Amino acid sequence: QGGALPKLAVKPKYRVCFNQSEMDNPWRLAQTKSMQDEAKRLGWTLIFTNANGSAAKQAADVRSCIAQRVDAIFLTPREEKPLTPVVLEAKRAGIPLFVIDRKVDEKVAKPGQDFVTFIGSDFYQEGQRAAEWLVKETGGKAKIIELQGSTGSSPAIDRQKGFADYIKKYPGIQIVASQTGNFTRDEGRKVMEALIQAHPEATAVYAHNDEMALGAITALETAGRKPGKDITIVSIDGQKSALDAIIAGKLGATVECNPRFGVKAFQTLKDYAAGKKVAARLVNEDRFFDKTNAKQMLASAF
Amino acid sequence: MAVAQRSRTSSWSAVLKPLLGQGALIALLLLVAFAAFRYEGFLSAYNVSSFFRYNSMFMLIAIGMTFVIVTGGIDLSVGSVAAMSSVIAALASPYGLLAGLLAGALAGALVGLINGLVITRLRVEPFVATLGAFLGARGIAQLASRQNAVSVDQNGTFTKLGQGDFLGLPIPVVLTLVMLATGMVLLRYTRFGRYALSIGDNEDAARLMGFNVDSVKLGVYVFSGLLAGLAGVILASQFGAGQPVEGVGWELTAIAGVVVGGTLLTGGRGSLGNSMVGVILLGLIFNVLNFENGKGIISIDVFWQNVIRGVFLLVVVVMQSSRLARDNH
Amino acid sequence: MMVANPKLPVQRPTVLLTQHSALLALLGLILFNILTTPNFLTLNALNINMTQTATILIVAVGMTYVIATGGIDLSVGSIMAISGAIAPLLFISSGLAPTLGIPLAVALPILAAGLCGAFNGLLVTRFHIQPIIATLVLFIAGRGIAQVISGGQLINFPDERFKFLGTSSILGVNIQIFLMLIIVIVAVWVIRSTLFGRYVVAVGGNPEAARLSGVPVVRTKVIVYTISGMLAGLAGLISIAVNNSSDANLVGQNMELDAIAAVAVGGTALSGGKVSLFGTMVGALFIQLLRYTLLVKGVPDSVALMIKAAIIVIAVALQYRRRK
Amino acid sequence: MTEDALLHMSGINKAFGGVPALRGAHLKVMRGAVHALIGQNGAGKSTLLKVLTGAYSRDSGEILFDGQSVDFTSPKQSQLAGIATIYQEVNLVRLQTVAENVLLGHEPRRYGMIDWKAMNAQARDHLNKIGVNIDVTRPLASYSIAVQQMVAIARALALNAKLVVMDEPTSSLDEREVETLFQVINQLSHSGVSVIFVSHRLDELYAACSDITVLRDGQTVYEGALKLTKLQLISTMIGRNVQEVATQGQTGFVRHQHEDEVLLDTRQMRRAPQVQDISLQVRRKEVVGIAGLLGAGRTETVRALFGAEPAHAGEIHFKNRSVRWKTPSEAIADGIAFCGEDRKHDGIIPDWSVRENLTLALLPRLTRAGIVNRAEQQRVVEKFAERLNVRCASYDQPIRELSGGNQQKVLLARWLCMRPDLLILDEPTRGIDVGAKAEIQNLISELAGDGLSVLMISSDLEELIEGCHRVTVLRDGRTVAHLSEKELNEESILSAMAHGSAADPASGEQERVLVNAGGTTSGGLHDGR
Ligand SMILES: Nc1ncnc2c1ncn2[C@@H]1O[C@H](COP(=O)(O)OP(=O)(O)OP(=O)(O)O)[C@@H](O)[C@H]1O
Ligand SMILES: Nc1ncnc2c1ncn2[C@@H]1O[C@H](COP(=O)(O)OP(=O)(O)OP(=O)(O)O)[C@@H](O)[C@H]1O
Ligand SMILES: O[C@@H]1[C@@H](O)[C@H](O)OC[C@H]1O
Ligand SMILES: [Mg+2]
Ligand SMILES: [Mg+2]
Repeated sequence: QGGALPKLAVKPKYRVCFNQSEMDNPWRLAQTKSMQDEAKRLGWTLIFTNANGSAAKQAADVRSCIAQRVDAIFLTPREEKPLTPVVLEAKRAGIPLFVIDRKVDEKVAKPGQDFVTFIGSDFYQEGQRAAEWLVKETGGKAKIIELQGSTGSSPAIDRQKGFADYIKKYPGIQIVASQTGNFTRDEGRKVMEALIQAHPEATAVYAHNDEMALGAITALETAGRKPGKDITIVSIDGQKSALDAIIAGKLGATVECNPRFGVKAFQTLKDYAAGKKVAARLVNEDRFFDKTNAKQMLASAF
Repeated sequence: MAVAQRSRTSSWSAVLKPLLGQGALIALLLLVAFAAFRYEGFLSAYNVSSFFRYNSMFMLIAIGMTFVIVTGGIDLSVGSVAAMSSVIAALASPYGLLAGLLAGALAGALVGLINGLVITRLRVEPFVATLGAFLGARGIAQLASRQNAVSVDQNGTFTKLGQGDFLGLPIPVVLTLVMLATGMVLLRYTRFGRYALSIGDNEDAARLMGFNVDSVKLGVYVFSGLLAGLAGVILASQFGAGQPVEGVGWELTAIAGVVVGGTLLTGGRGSLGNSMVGVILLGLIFNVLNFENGKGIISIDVFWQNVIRGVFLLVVVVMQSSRLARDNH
Repeated sequence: MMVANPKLPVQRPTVLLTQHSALLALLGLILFNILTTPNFLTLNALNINMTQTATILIVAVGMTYVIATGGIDLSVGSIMAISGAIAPLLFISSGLAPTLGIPLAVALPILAAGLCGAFNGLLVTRFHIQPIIATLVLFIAGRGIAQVISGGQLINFPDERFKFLGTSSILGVNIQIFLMLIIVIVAVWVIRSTLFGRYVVAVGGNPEAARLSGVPVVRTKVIVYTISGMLAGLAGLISIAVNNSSDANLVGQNMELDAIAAVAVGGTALSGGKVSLFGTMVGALFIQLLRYTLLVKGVPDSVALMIKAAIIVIAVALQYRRRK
Repeated sequence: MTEDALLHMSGINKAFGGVPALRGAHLKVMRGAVHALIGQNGAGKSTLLKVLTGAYSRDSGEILFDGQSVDFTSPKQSQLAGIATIYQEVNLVRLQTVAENVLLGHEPRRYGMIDWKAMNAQARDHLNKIGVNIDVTRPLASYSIAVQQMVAIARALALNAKLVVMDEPTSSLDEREVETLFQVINQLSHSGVSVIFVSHRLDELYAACSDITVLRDGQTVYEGALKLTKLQLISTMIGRNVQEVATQGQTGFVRHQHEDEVLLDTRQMRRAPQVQDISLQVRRKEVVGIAGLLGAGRTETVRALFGAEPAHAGEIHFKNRSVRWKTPSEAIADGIAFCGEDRKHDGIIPDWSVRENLTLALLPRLTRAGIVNRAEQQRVVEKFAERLNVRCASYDQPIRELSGGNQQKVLLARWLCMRPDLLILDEPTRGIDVGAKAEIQNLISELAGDGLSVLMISSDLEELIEGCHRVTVLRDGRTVAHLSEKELNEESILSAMAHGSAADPASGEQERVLVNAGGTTSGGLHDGR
């Protein structure tokens, strides 16, 4: 699509949209809170919409923001492809748009060209970092149960792929079972209860997020296993309760996926309005938590 | 239908009858008037057309759902079917607009056919039969898409279906209007429609009157599946992707829309026009909430939004039901 | 005149067989697992399957009552979330002594859940709103209410005292299983032997006939929805106790579908007037074991959905065959 | 003669779950004949007819129709072959308009679309032919059972069938409608159409039918020309000798002396629009009848009394107390029982057993501390089911499997076992065979002797005249006459029903009773306003 990015005037206060995809896990709650807190601090008007897990609804929400002629839109897309058309629509309507956390289809809508920038983590890399730690921790020998995120969501897809690609080189590492736990603690627990029953030989767990890992810990303990001792667990997100579990010696490690976008996102908007050069991709520098640093980092985790 | 038997309409209520049972319409008009007055840009061409572009999917589904409900049945599978059809349409989209359209719609109709067969041949209650399809179609959607959204052909004509205009109207809206008109004619002027109503009213009687009850039911579920399939086609085309995980809860939206419009779930009665009013009303509350947030005055707390939606539904159905009750006494 | 001879034992194969078809399916699934699933015949496997059934079954018992009156309750999941959101307020943030806080944290949420159910019942009876829509109101708003109560935050329980509802055991039997069995037994007895139970079924069988025969239709329905609410409330407490955390956004999600499926597979007609609580129990166990089986067999989600669909439909279809 | 037979059913067997309902039954109907089919409740009449129309499949036997061996597997097929059927329970679609009910399945169409105008016109025509003049664009549910029955008849006639099957078409009709119907049947028969006619009102048969088939216990026990006397018919039907039957008399009523104490007293009771101004009294041990034309508001009156649709105004005194029951349970608690006219809709709980249906209203009294006493329940059931000769395979049988008449007996038993002070009956003996009818009437008399008061709506004038101490006549929702025992005869009731002066003449303006005799002889009775 042709044309330059829409301009944004310098103003003391802006009216901006934040189009959230769903509000059903701690990660999303933290993300929303961070956006709201920053808007409040700056005194801007933040129009918050919640798509309740529907990409189509989220697109409709973006459109209702366009209809209100807001100054800018922050979109944290539920899915890549379905949200791409409205990104282009915002551009046509002359409203600068920022994509955060998950991506849109960058073959169709290009950052720095069709929307201002992408700010977020690299899910594929998260999967790789988890794998890297697990390989090291287990000395290259592990039978893994994988708890996947919500079927079809991009973090689930990328985290699975990143992990799988990394362990290919290690024949001693194999995944014995892989099922979805829908990113939730309850399902993570239930699925683990069943899987550990059928696969008592498992020596490690890879969970696509902390919530499922925490559920798995409960399940393993009920089954008489000792998480952290006879079974190694790694996950992603880096939330406080996960760090607590690391400190308690139950969780091995977690890759940070920081949901606190507020400061960074709003600063980027100001930079953009001021005419500063904004990179097309702003990849978060995420930390890595294990027993060596969990205690120190606890306060700063979300 | 305890009330129906004893209902005897006096001349007084005969005059008021056209107004009764229109709680939803009244609520809709009030809401639109309120929003138009309060929010800038609410009645802008952009907002109106994008509202209908999106809600046309629910309107399509509600047309089919009305038919199903009129027979005393229910179709829980529509959301999954729309997702499944969006994937199939996306997969077929490289072969052109028509291919995508037909593939999606027919896939939906096929699930409808299976629903109908399970209900009429195996005598499984509609609730359970379509609950099966609700799970099964989701499985097919995930299988066909390999659990990931499927891009539609970006260069072809398929995206026009969801994103283009025809005679100044969004194409999804045109399609919806065509299906609505078809549905209205079917319901009022064809045997199929009249039989559908009769079956919902008294299935035994319909059988004894010599109708082929099973084929009418079959037709109704095929129609519902077809429309859900069409909604899936619009979904794929409008958002550029087949979406295996979309459509969650759409069945409840459609059912609620139909009921808010004043149709009884016990069957035998139903109005497509009212169902459209119901669906639009339920969709509008989201739009209005978004605009209200934009006022920045009482920025509605995230979680209160669900409460407000529920209360809104409550108010509308109470309005509607007290009118219906009055109508029946 | 050929008058009935009530002493003659008459074949009434209907009741037994409808229950048998679900039971046969369950037994078949158990056999399949015994033959093919390693470690299936362990106490642990039994424990897992029973505890995972507990919340579904407890909710499904209430659902069976509601369905018996010709209604349906979509709000159970949200009510679970509400009760799950209230409990931690009482034993964590209220500052009450645990001896008081914990019992209150059990009693008050269930009471609140009962109120939610009564509200449903009121909509259905006084406002003549069709059950599916009446309960859709709380299905939507209820989760919002739970979120408002908890501020939407996932609440982790610092102490483990509330865990007793999830993991403690009485005479070696997990408390969930214990509760579940007691509830089923009481529910069966109530339906079979009490006036209220008979009224529940009469209301579903022919509401107008029941009303004209002096059955307090309104009261019966309100009580039934209240019971369904309270049982959902209890299930909500169990659910948060097991996870040692409460997440208003997720507790009880999709519970209505599981519960309704259990009722339907168990042979209770969704049109009301016929009940089989034993069937509901079999149905709930069957659905749980099916899920377990598909999980441990590593069946991918997509295929698992299709298998589940087929099996539920077939199980219900078989009942019809046998009924004919 | 066989070549003249339009229908020949032979050796028909049909069992329900192992219990035989038909055992080698046969039925032969000549062309142009009006053929009576009779038998006690549960003899198998409806089953035989449903086997014929394909609503039920038969276990064995042969059916020849119009010279061909047929095997209809659905009502649709028999309809296409030229058999039009009015089933015992009015089987129409209540929410659709009257016009649709008449013509569904053969609607007039233009360009493939239903032509509503033509449909309404045609339906009006068909109804006019049987003397019914009502608004055909209104939903069927807004009319009483009787009107609905007329609509069902119009529907059957509209089908232009070779054979019209009528399973108790007259059970809800009053005499004038019956008369009109007979005229229509006559015309049909003249034009070569055959009619099968089921009725428990034996007198009717003589007026309408030429041939007769008698069923007993699923077997054909008599067939031939209708030359038997009524007594002979009854004895064939119930399988006892004529003397035995003769001693039973016509109706089973015995009039006991009533007391003077007024039990129920209503003054100017009103519930618009059907109940305008009702004042009536019932004394202890008295049997009071309510008469009125179709739509006079009899049903609405008793329902208002009972609290089913409570009265809006007026006074009701019961046992010298002023009462206003707002729900049936309040009325029941005070000692009232009410057995309604629409058994399917507000009587039976279809899936429940005979036992449970019978004791439904009594349940609270069978309950101690919330728990139902089953032994006591069983005793009550045995006593009353035997008393009323309920015919069923067992008391655990679902009531929907019973014949219509037996269902009615169970419902009566439901109320009789309550031992109420006042029993309200709306068409209590509708669809009940002569033998059972006498038994029921007997029972009513006996209970009245024991102290029960009865308020009884009946379209059967004979029943009113023989059974009641007094008859209150309603018209347009008002009480227009109270006829004492001495004044009770057919003429006085009929004339009060039709001409009785309503207190407020303005009420005549209301478009109410729209059923008229459509130019037939008795039309005068209907334009009393
Ligand atoms: N669907 C059914 N299931 C089981 N038994 C049935 C069913 N229908 C009828 N029967 C039994 O068959 C017998 C004949 O019933 P049917 O209805 O034919 O009697 P009928 O002669 O029409 O009586 P009525 O005069 O009371 O209408 C009865 O004993 C009845 O209980
Ligand atoms: N406007 C009207 N036009 C035609 N019929 C009417 C009208 N209003 C009432 N009716 C008829 O009059 C009847 C009055 O009620 P009700 O049933 O109490 O009469 P009823 O005397 O008990 O007659 P039935 O013998 O049908 O029981 C209604 O059933 C209805 O069919
Ligand atoms: O783990 C997170 C997941 O819970 C959320 O839904 O999406 C972003 C992820 O990083
Ligand atoms: Mg019969
Ligand atoms: Mg009447």
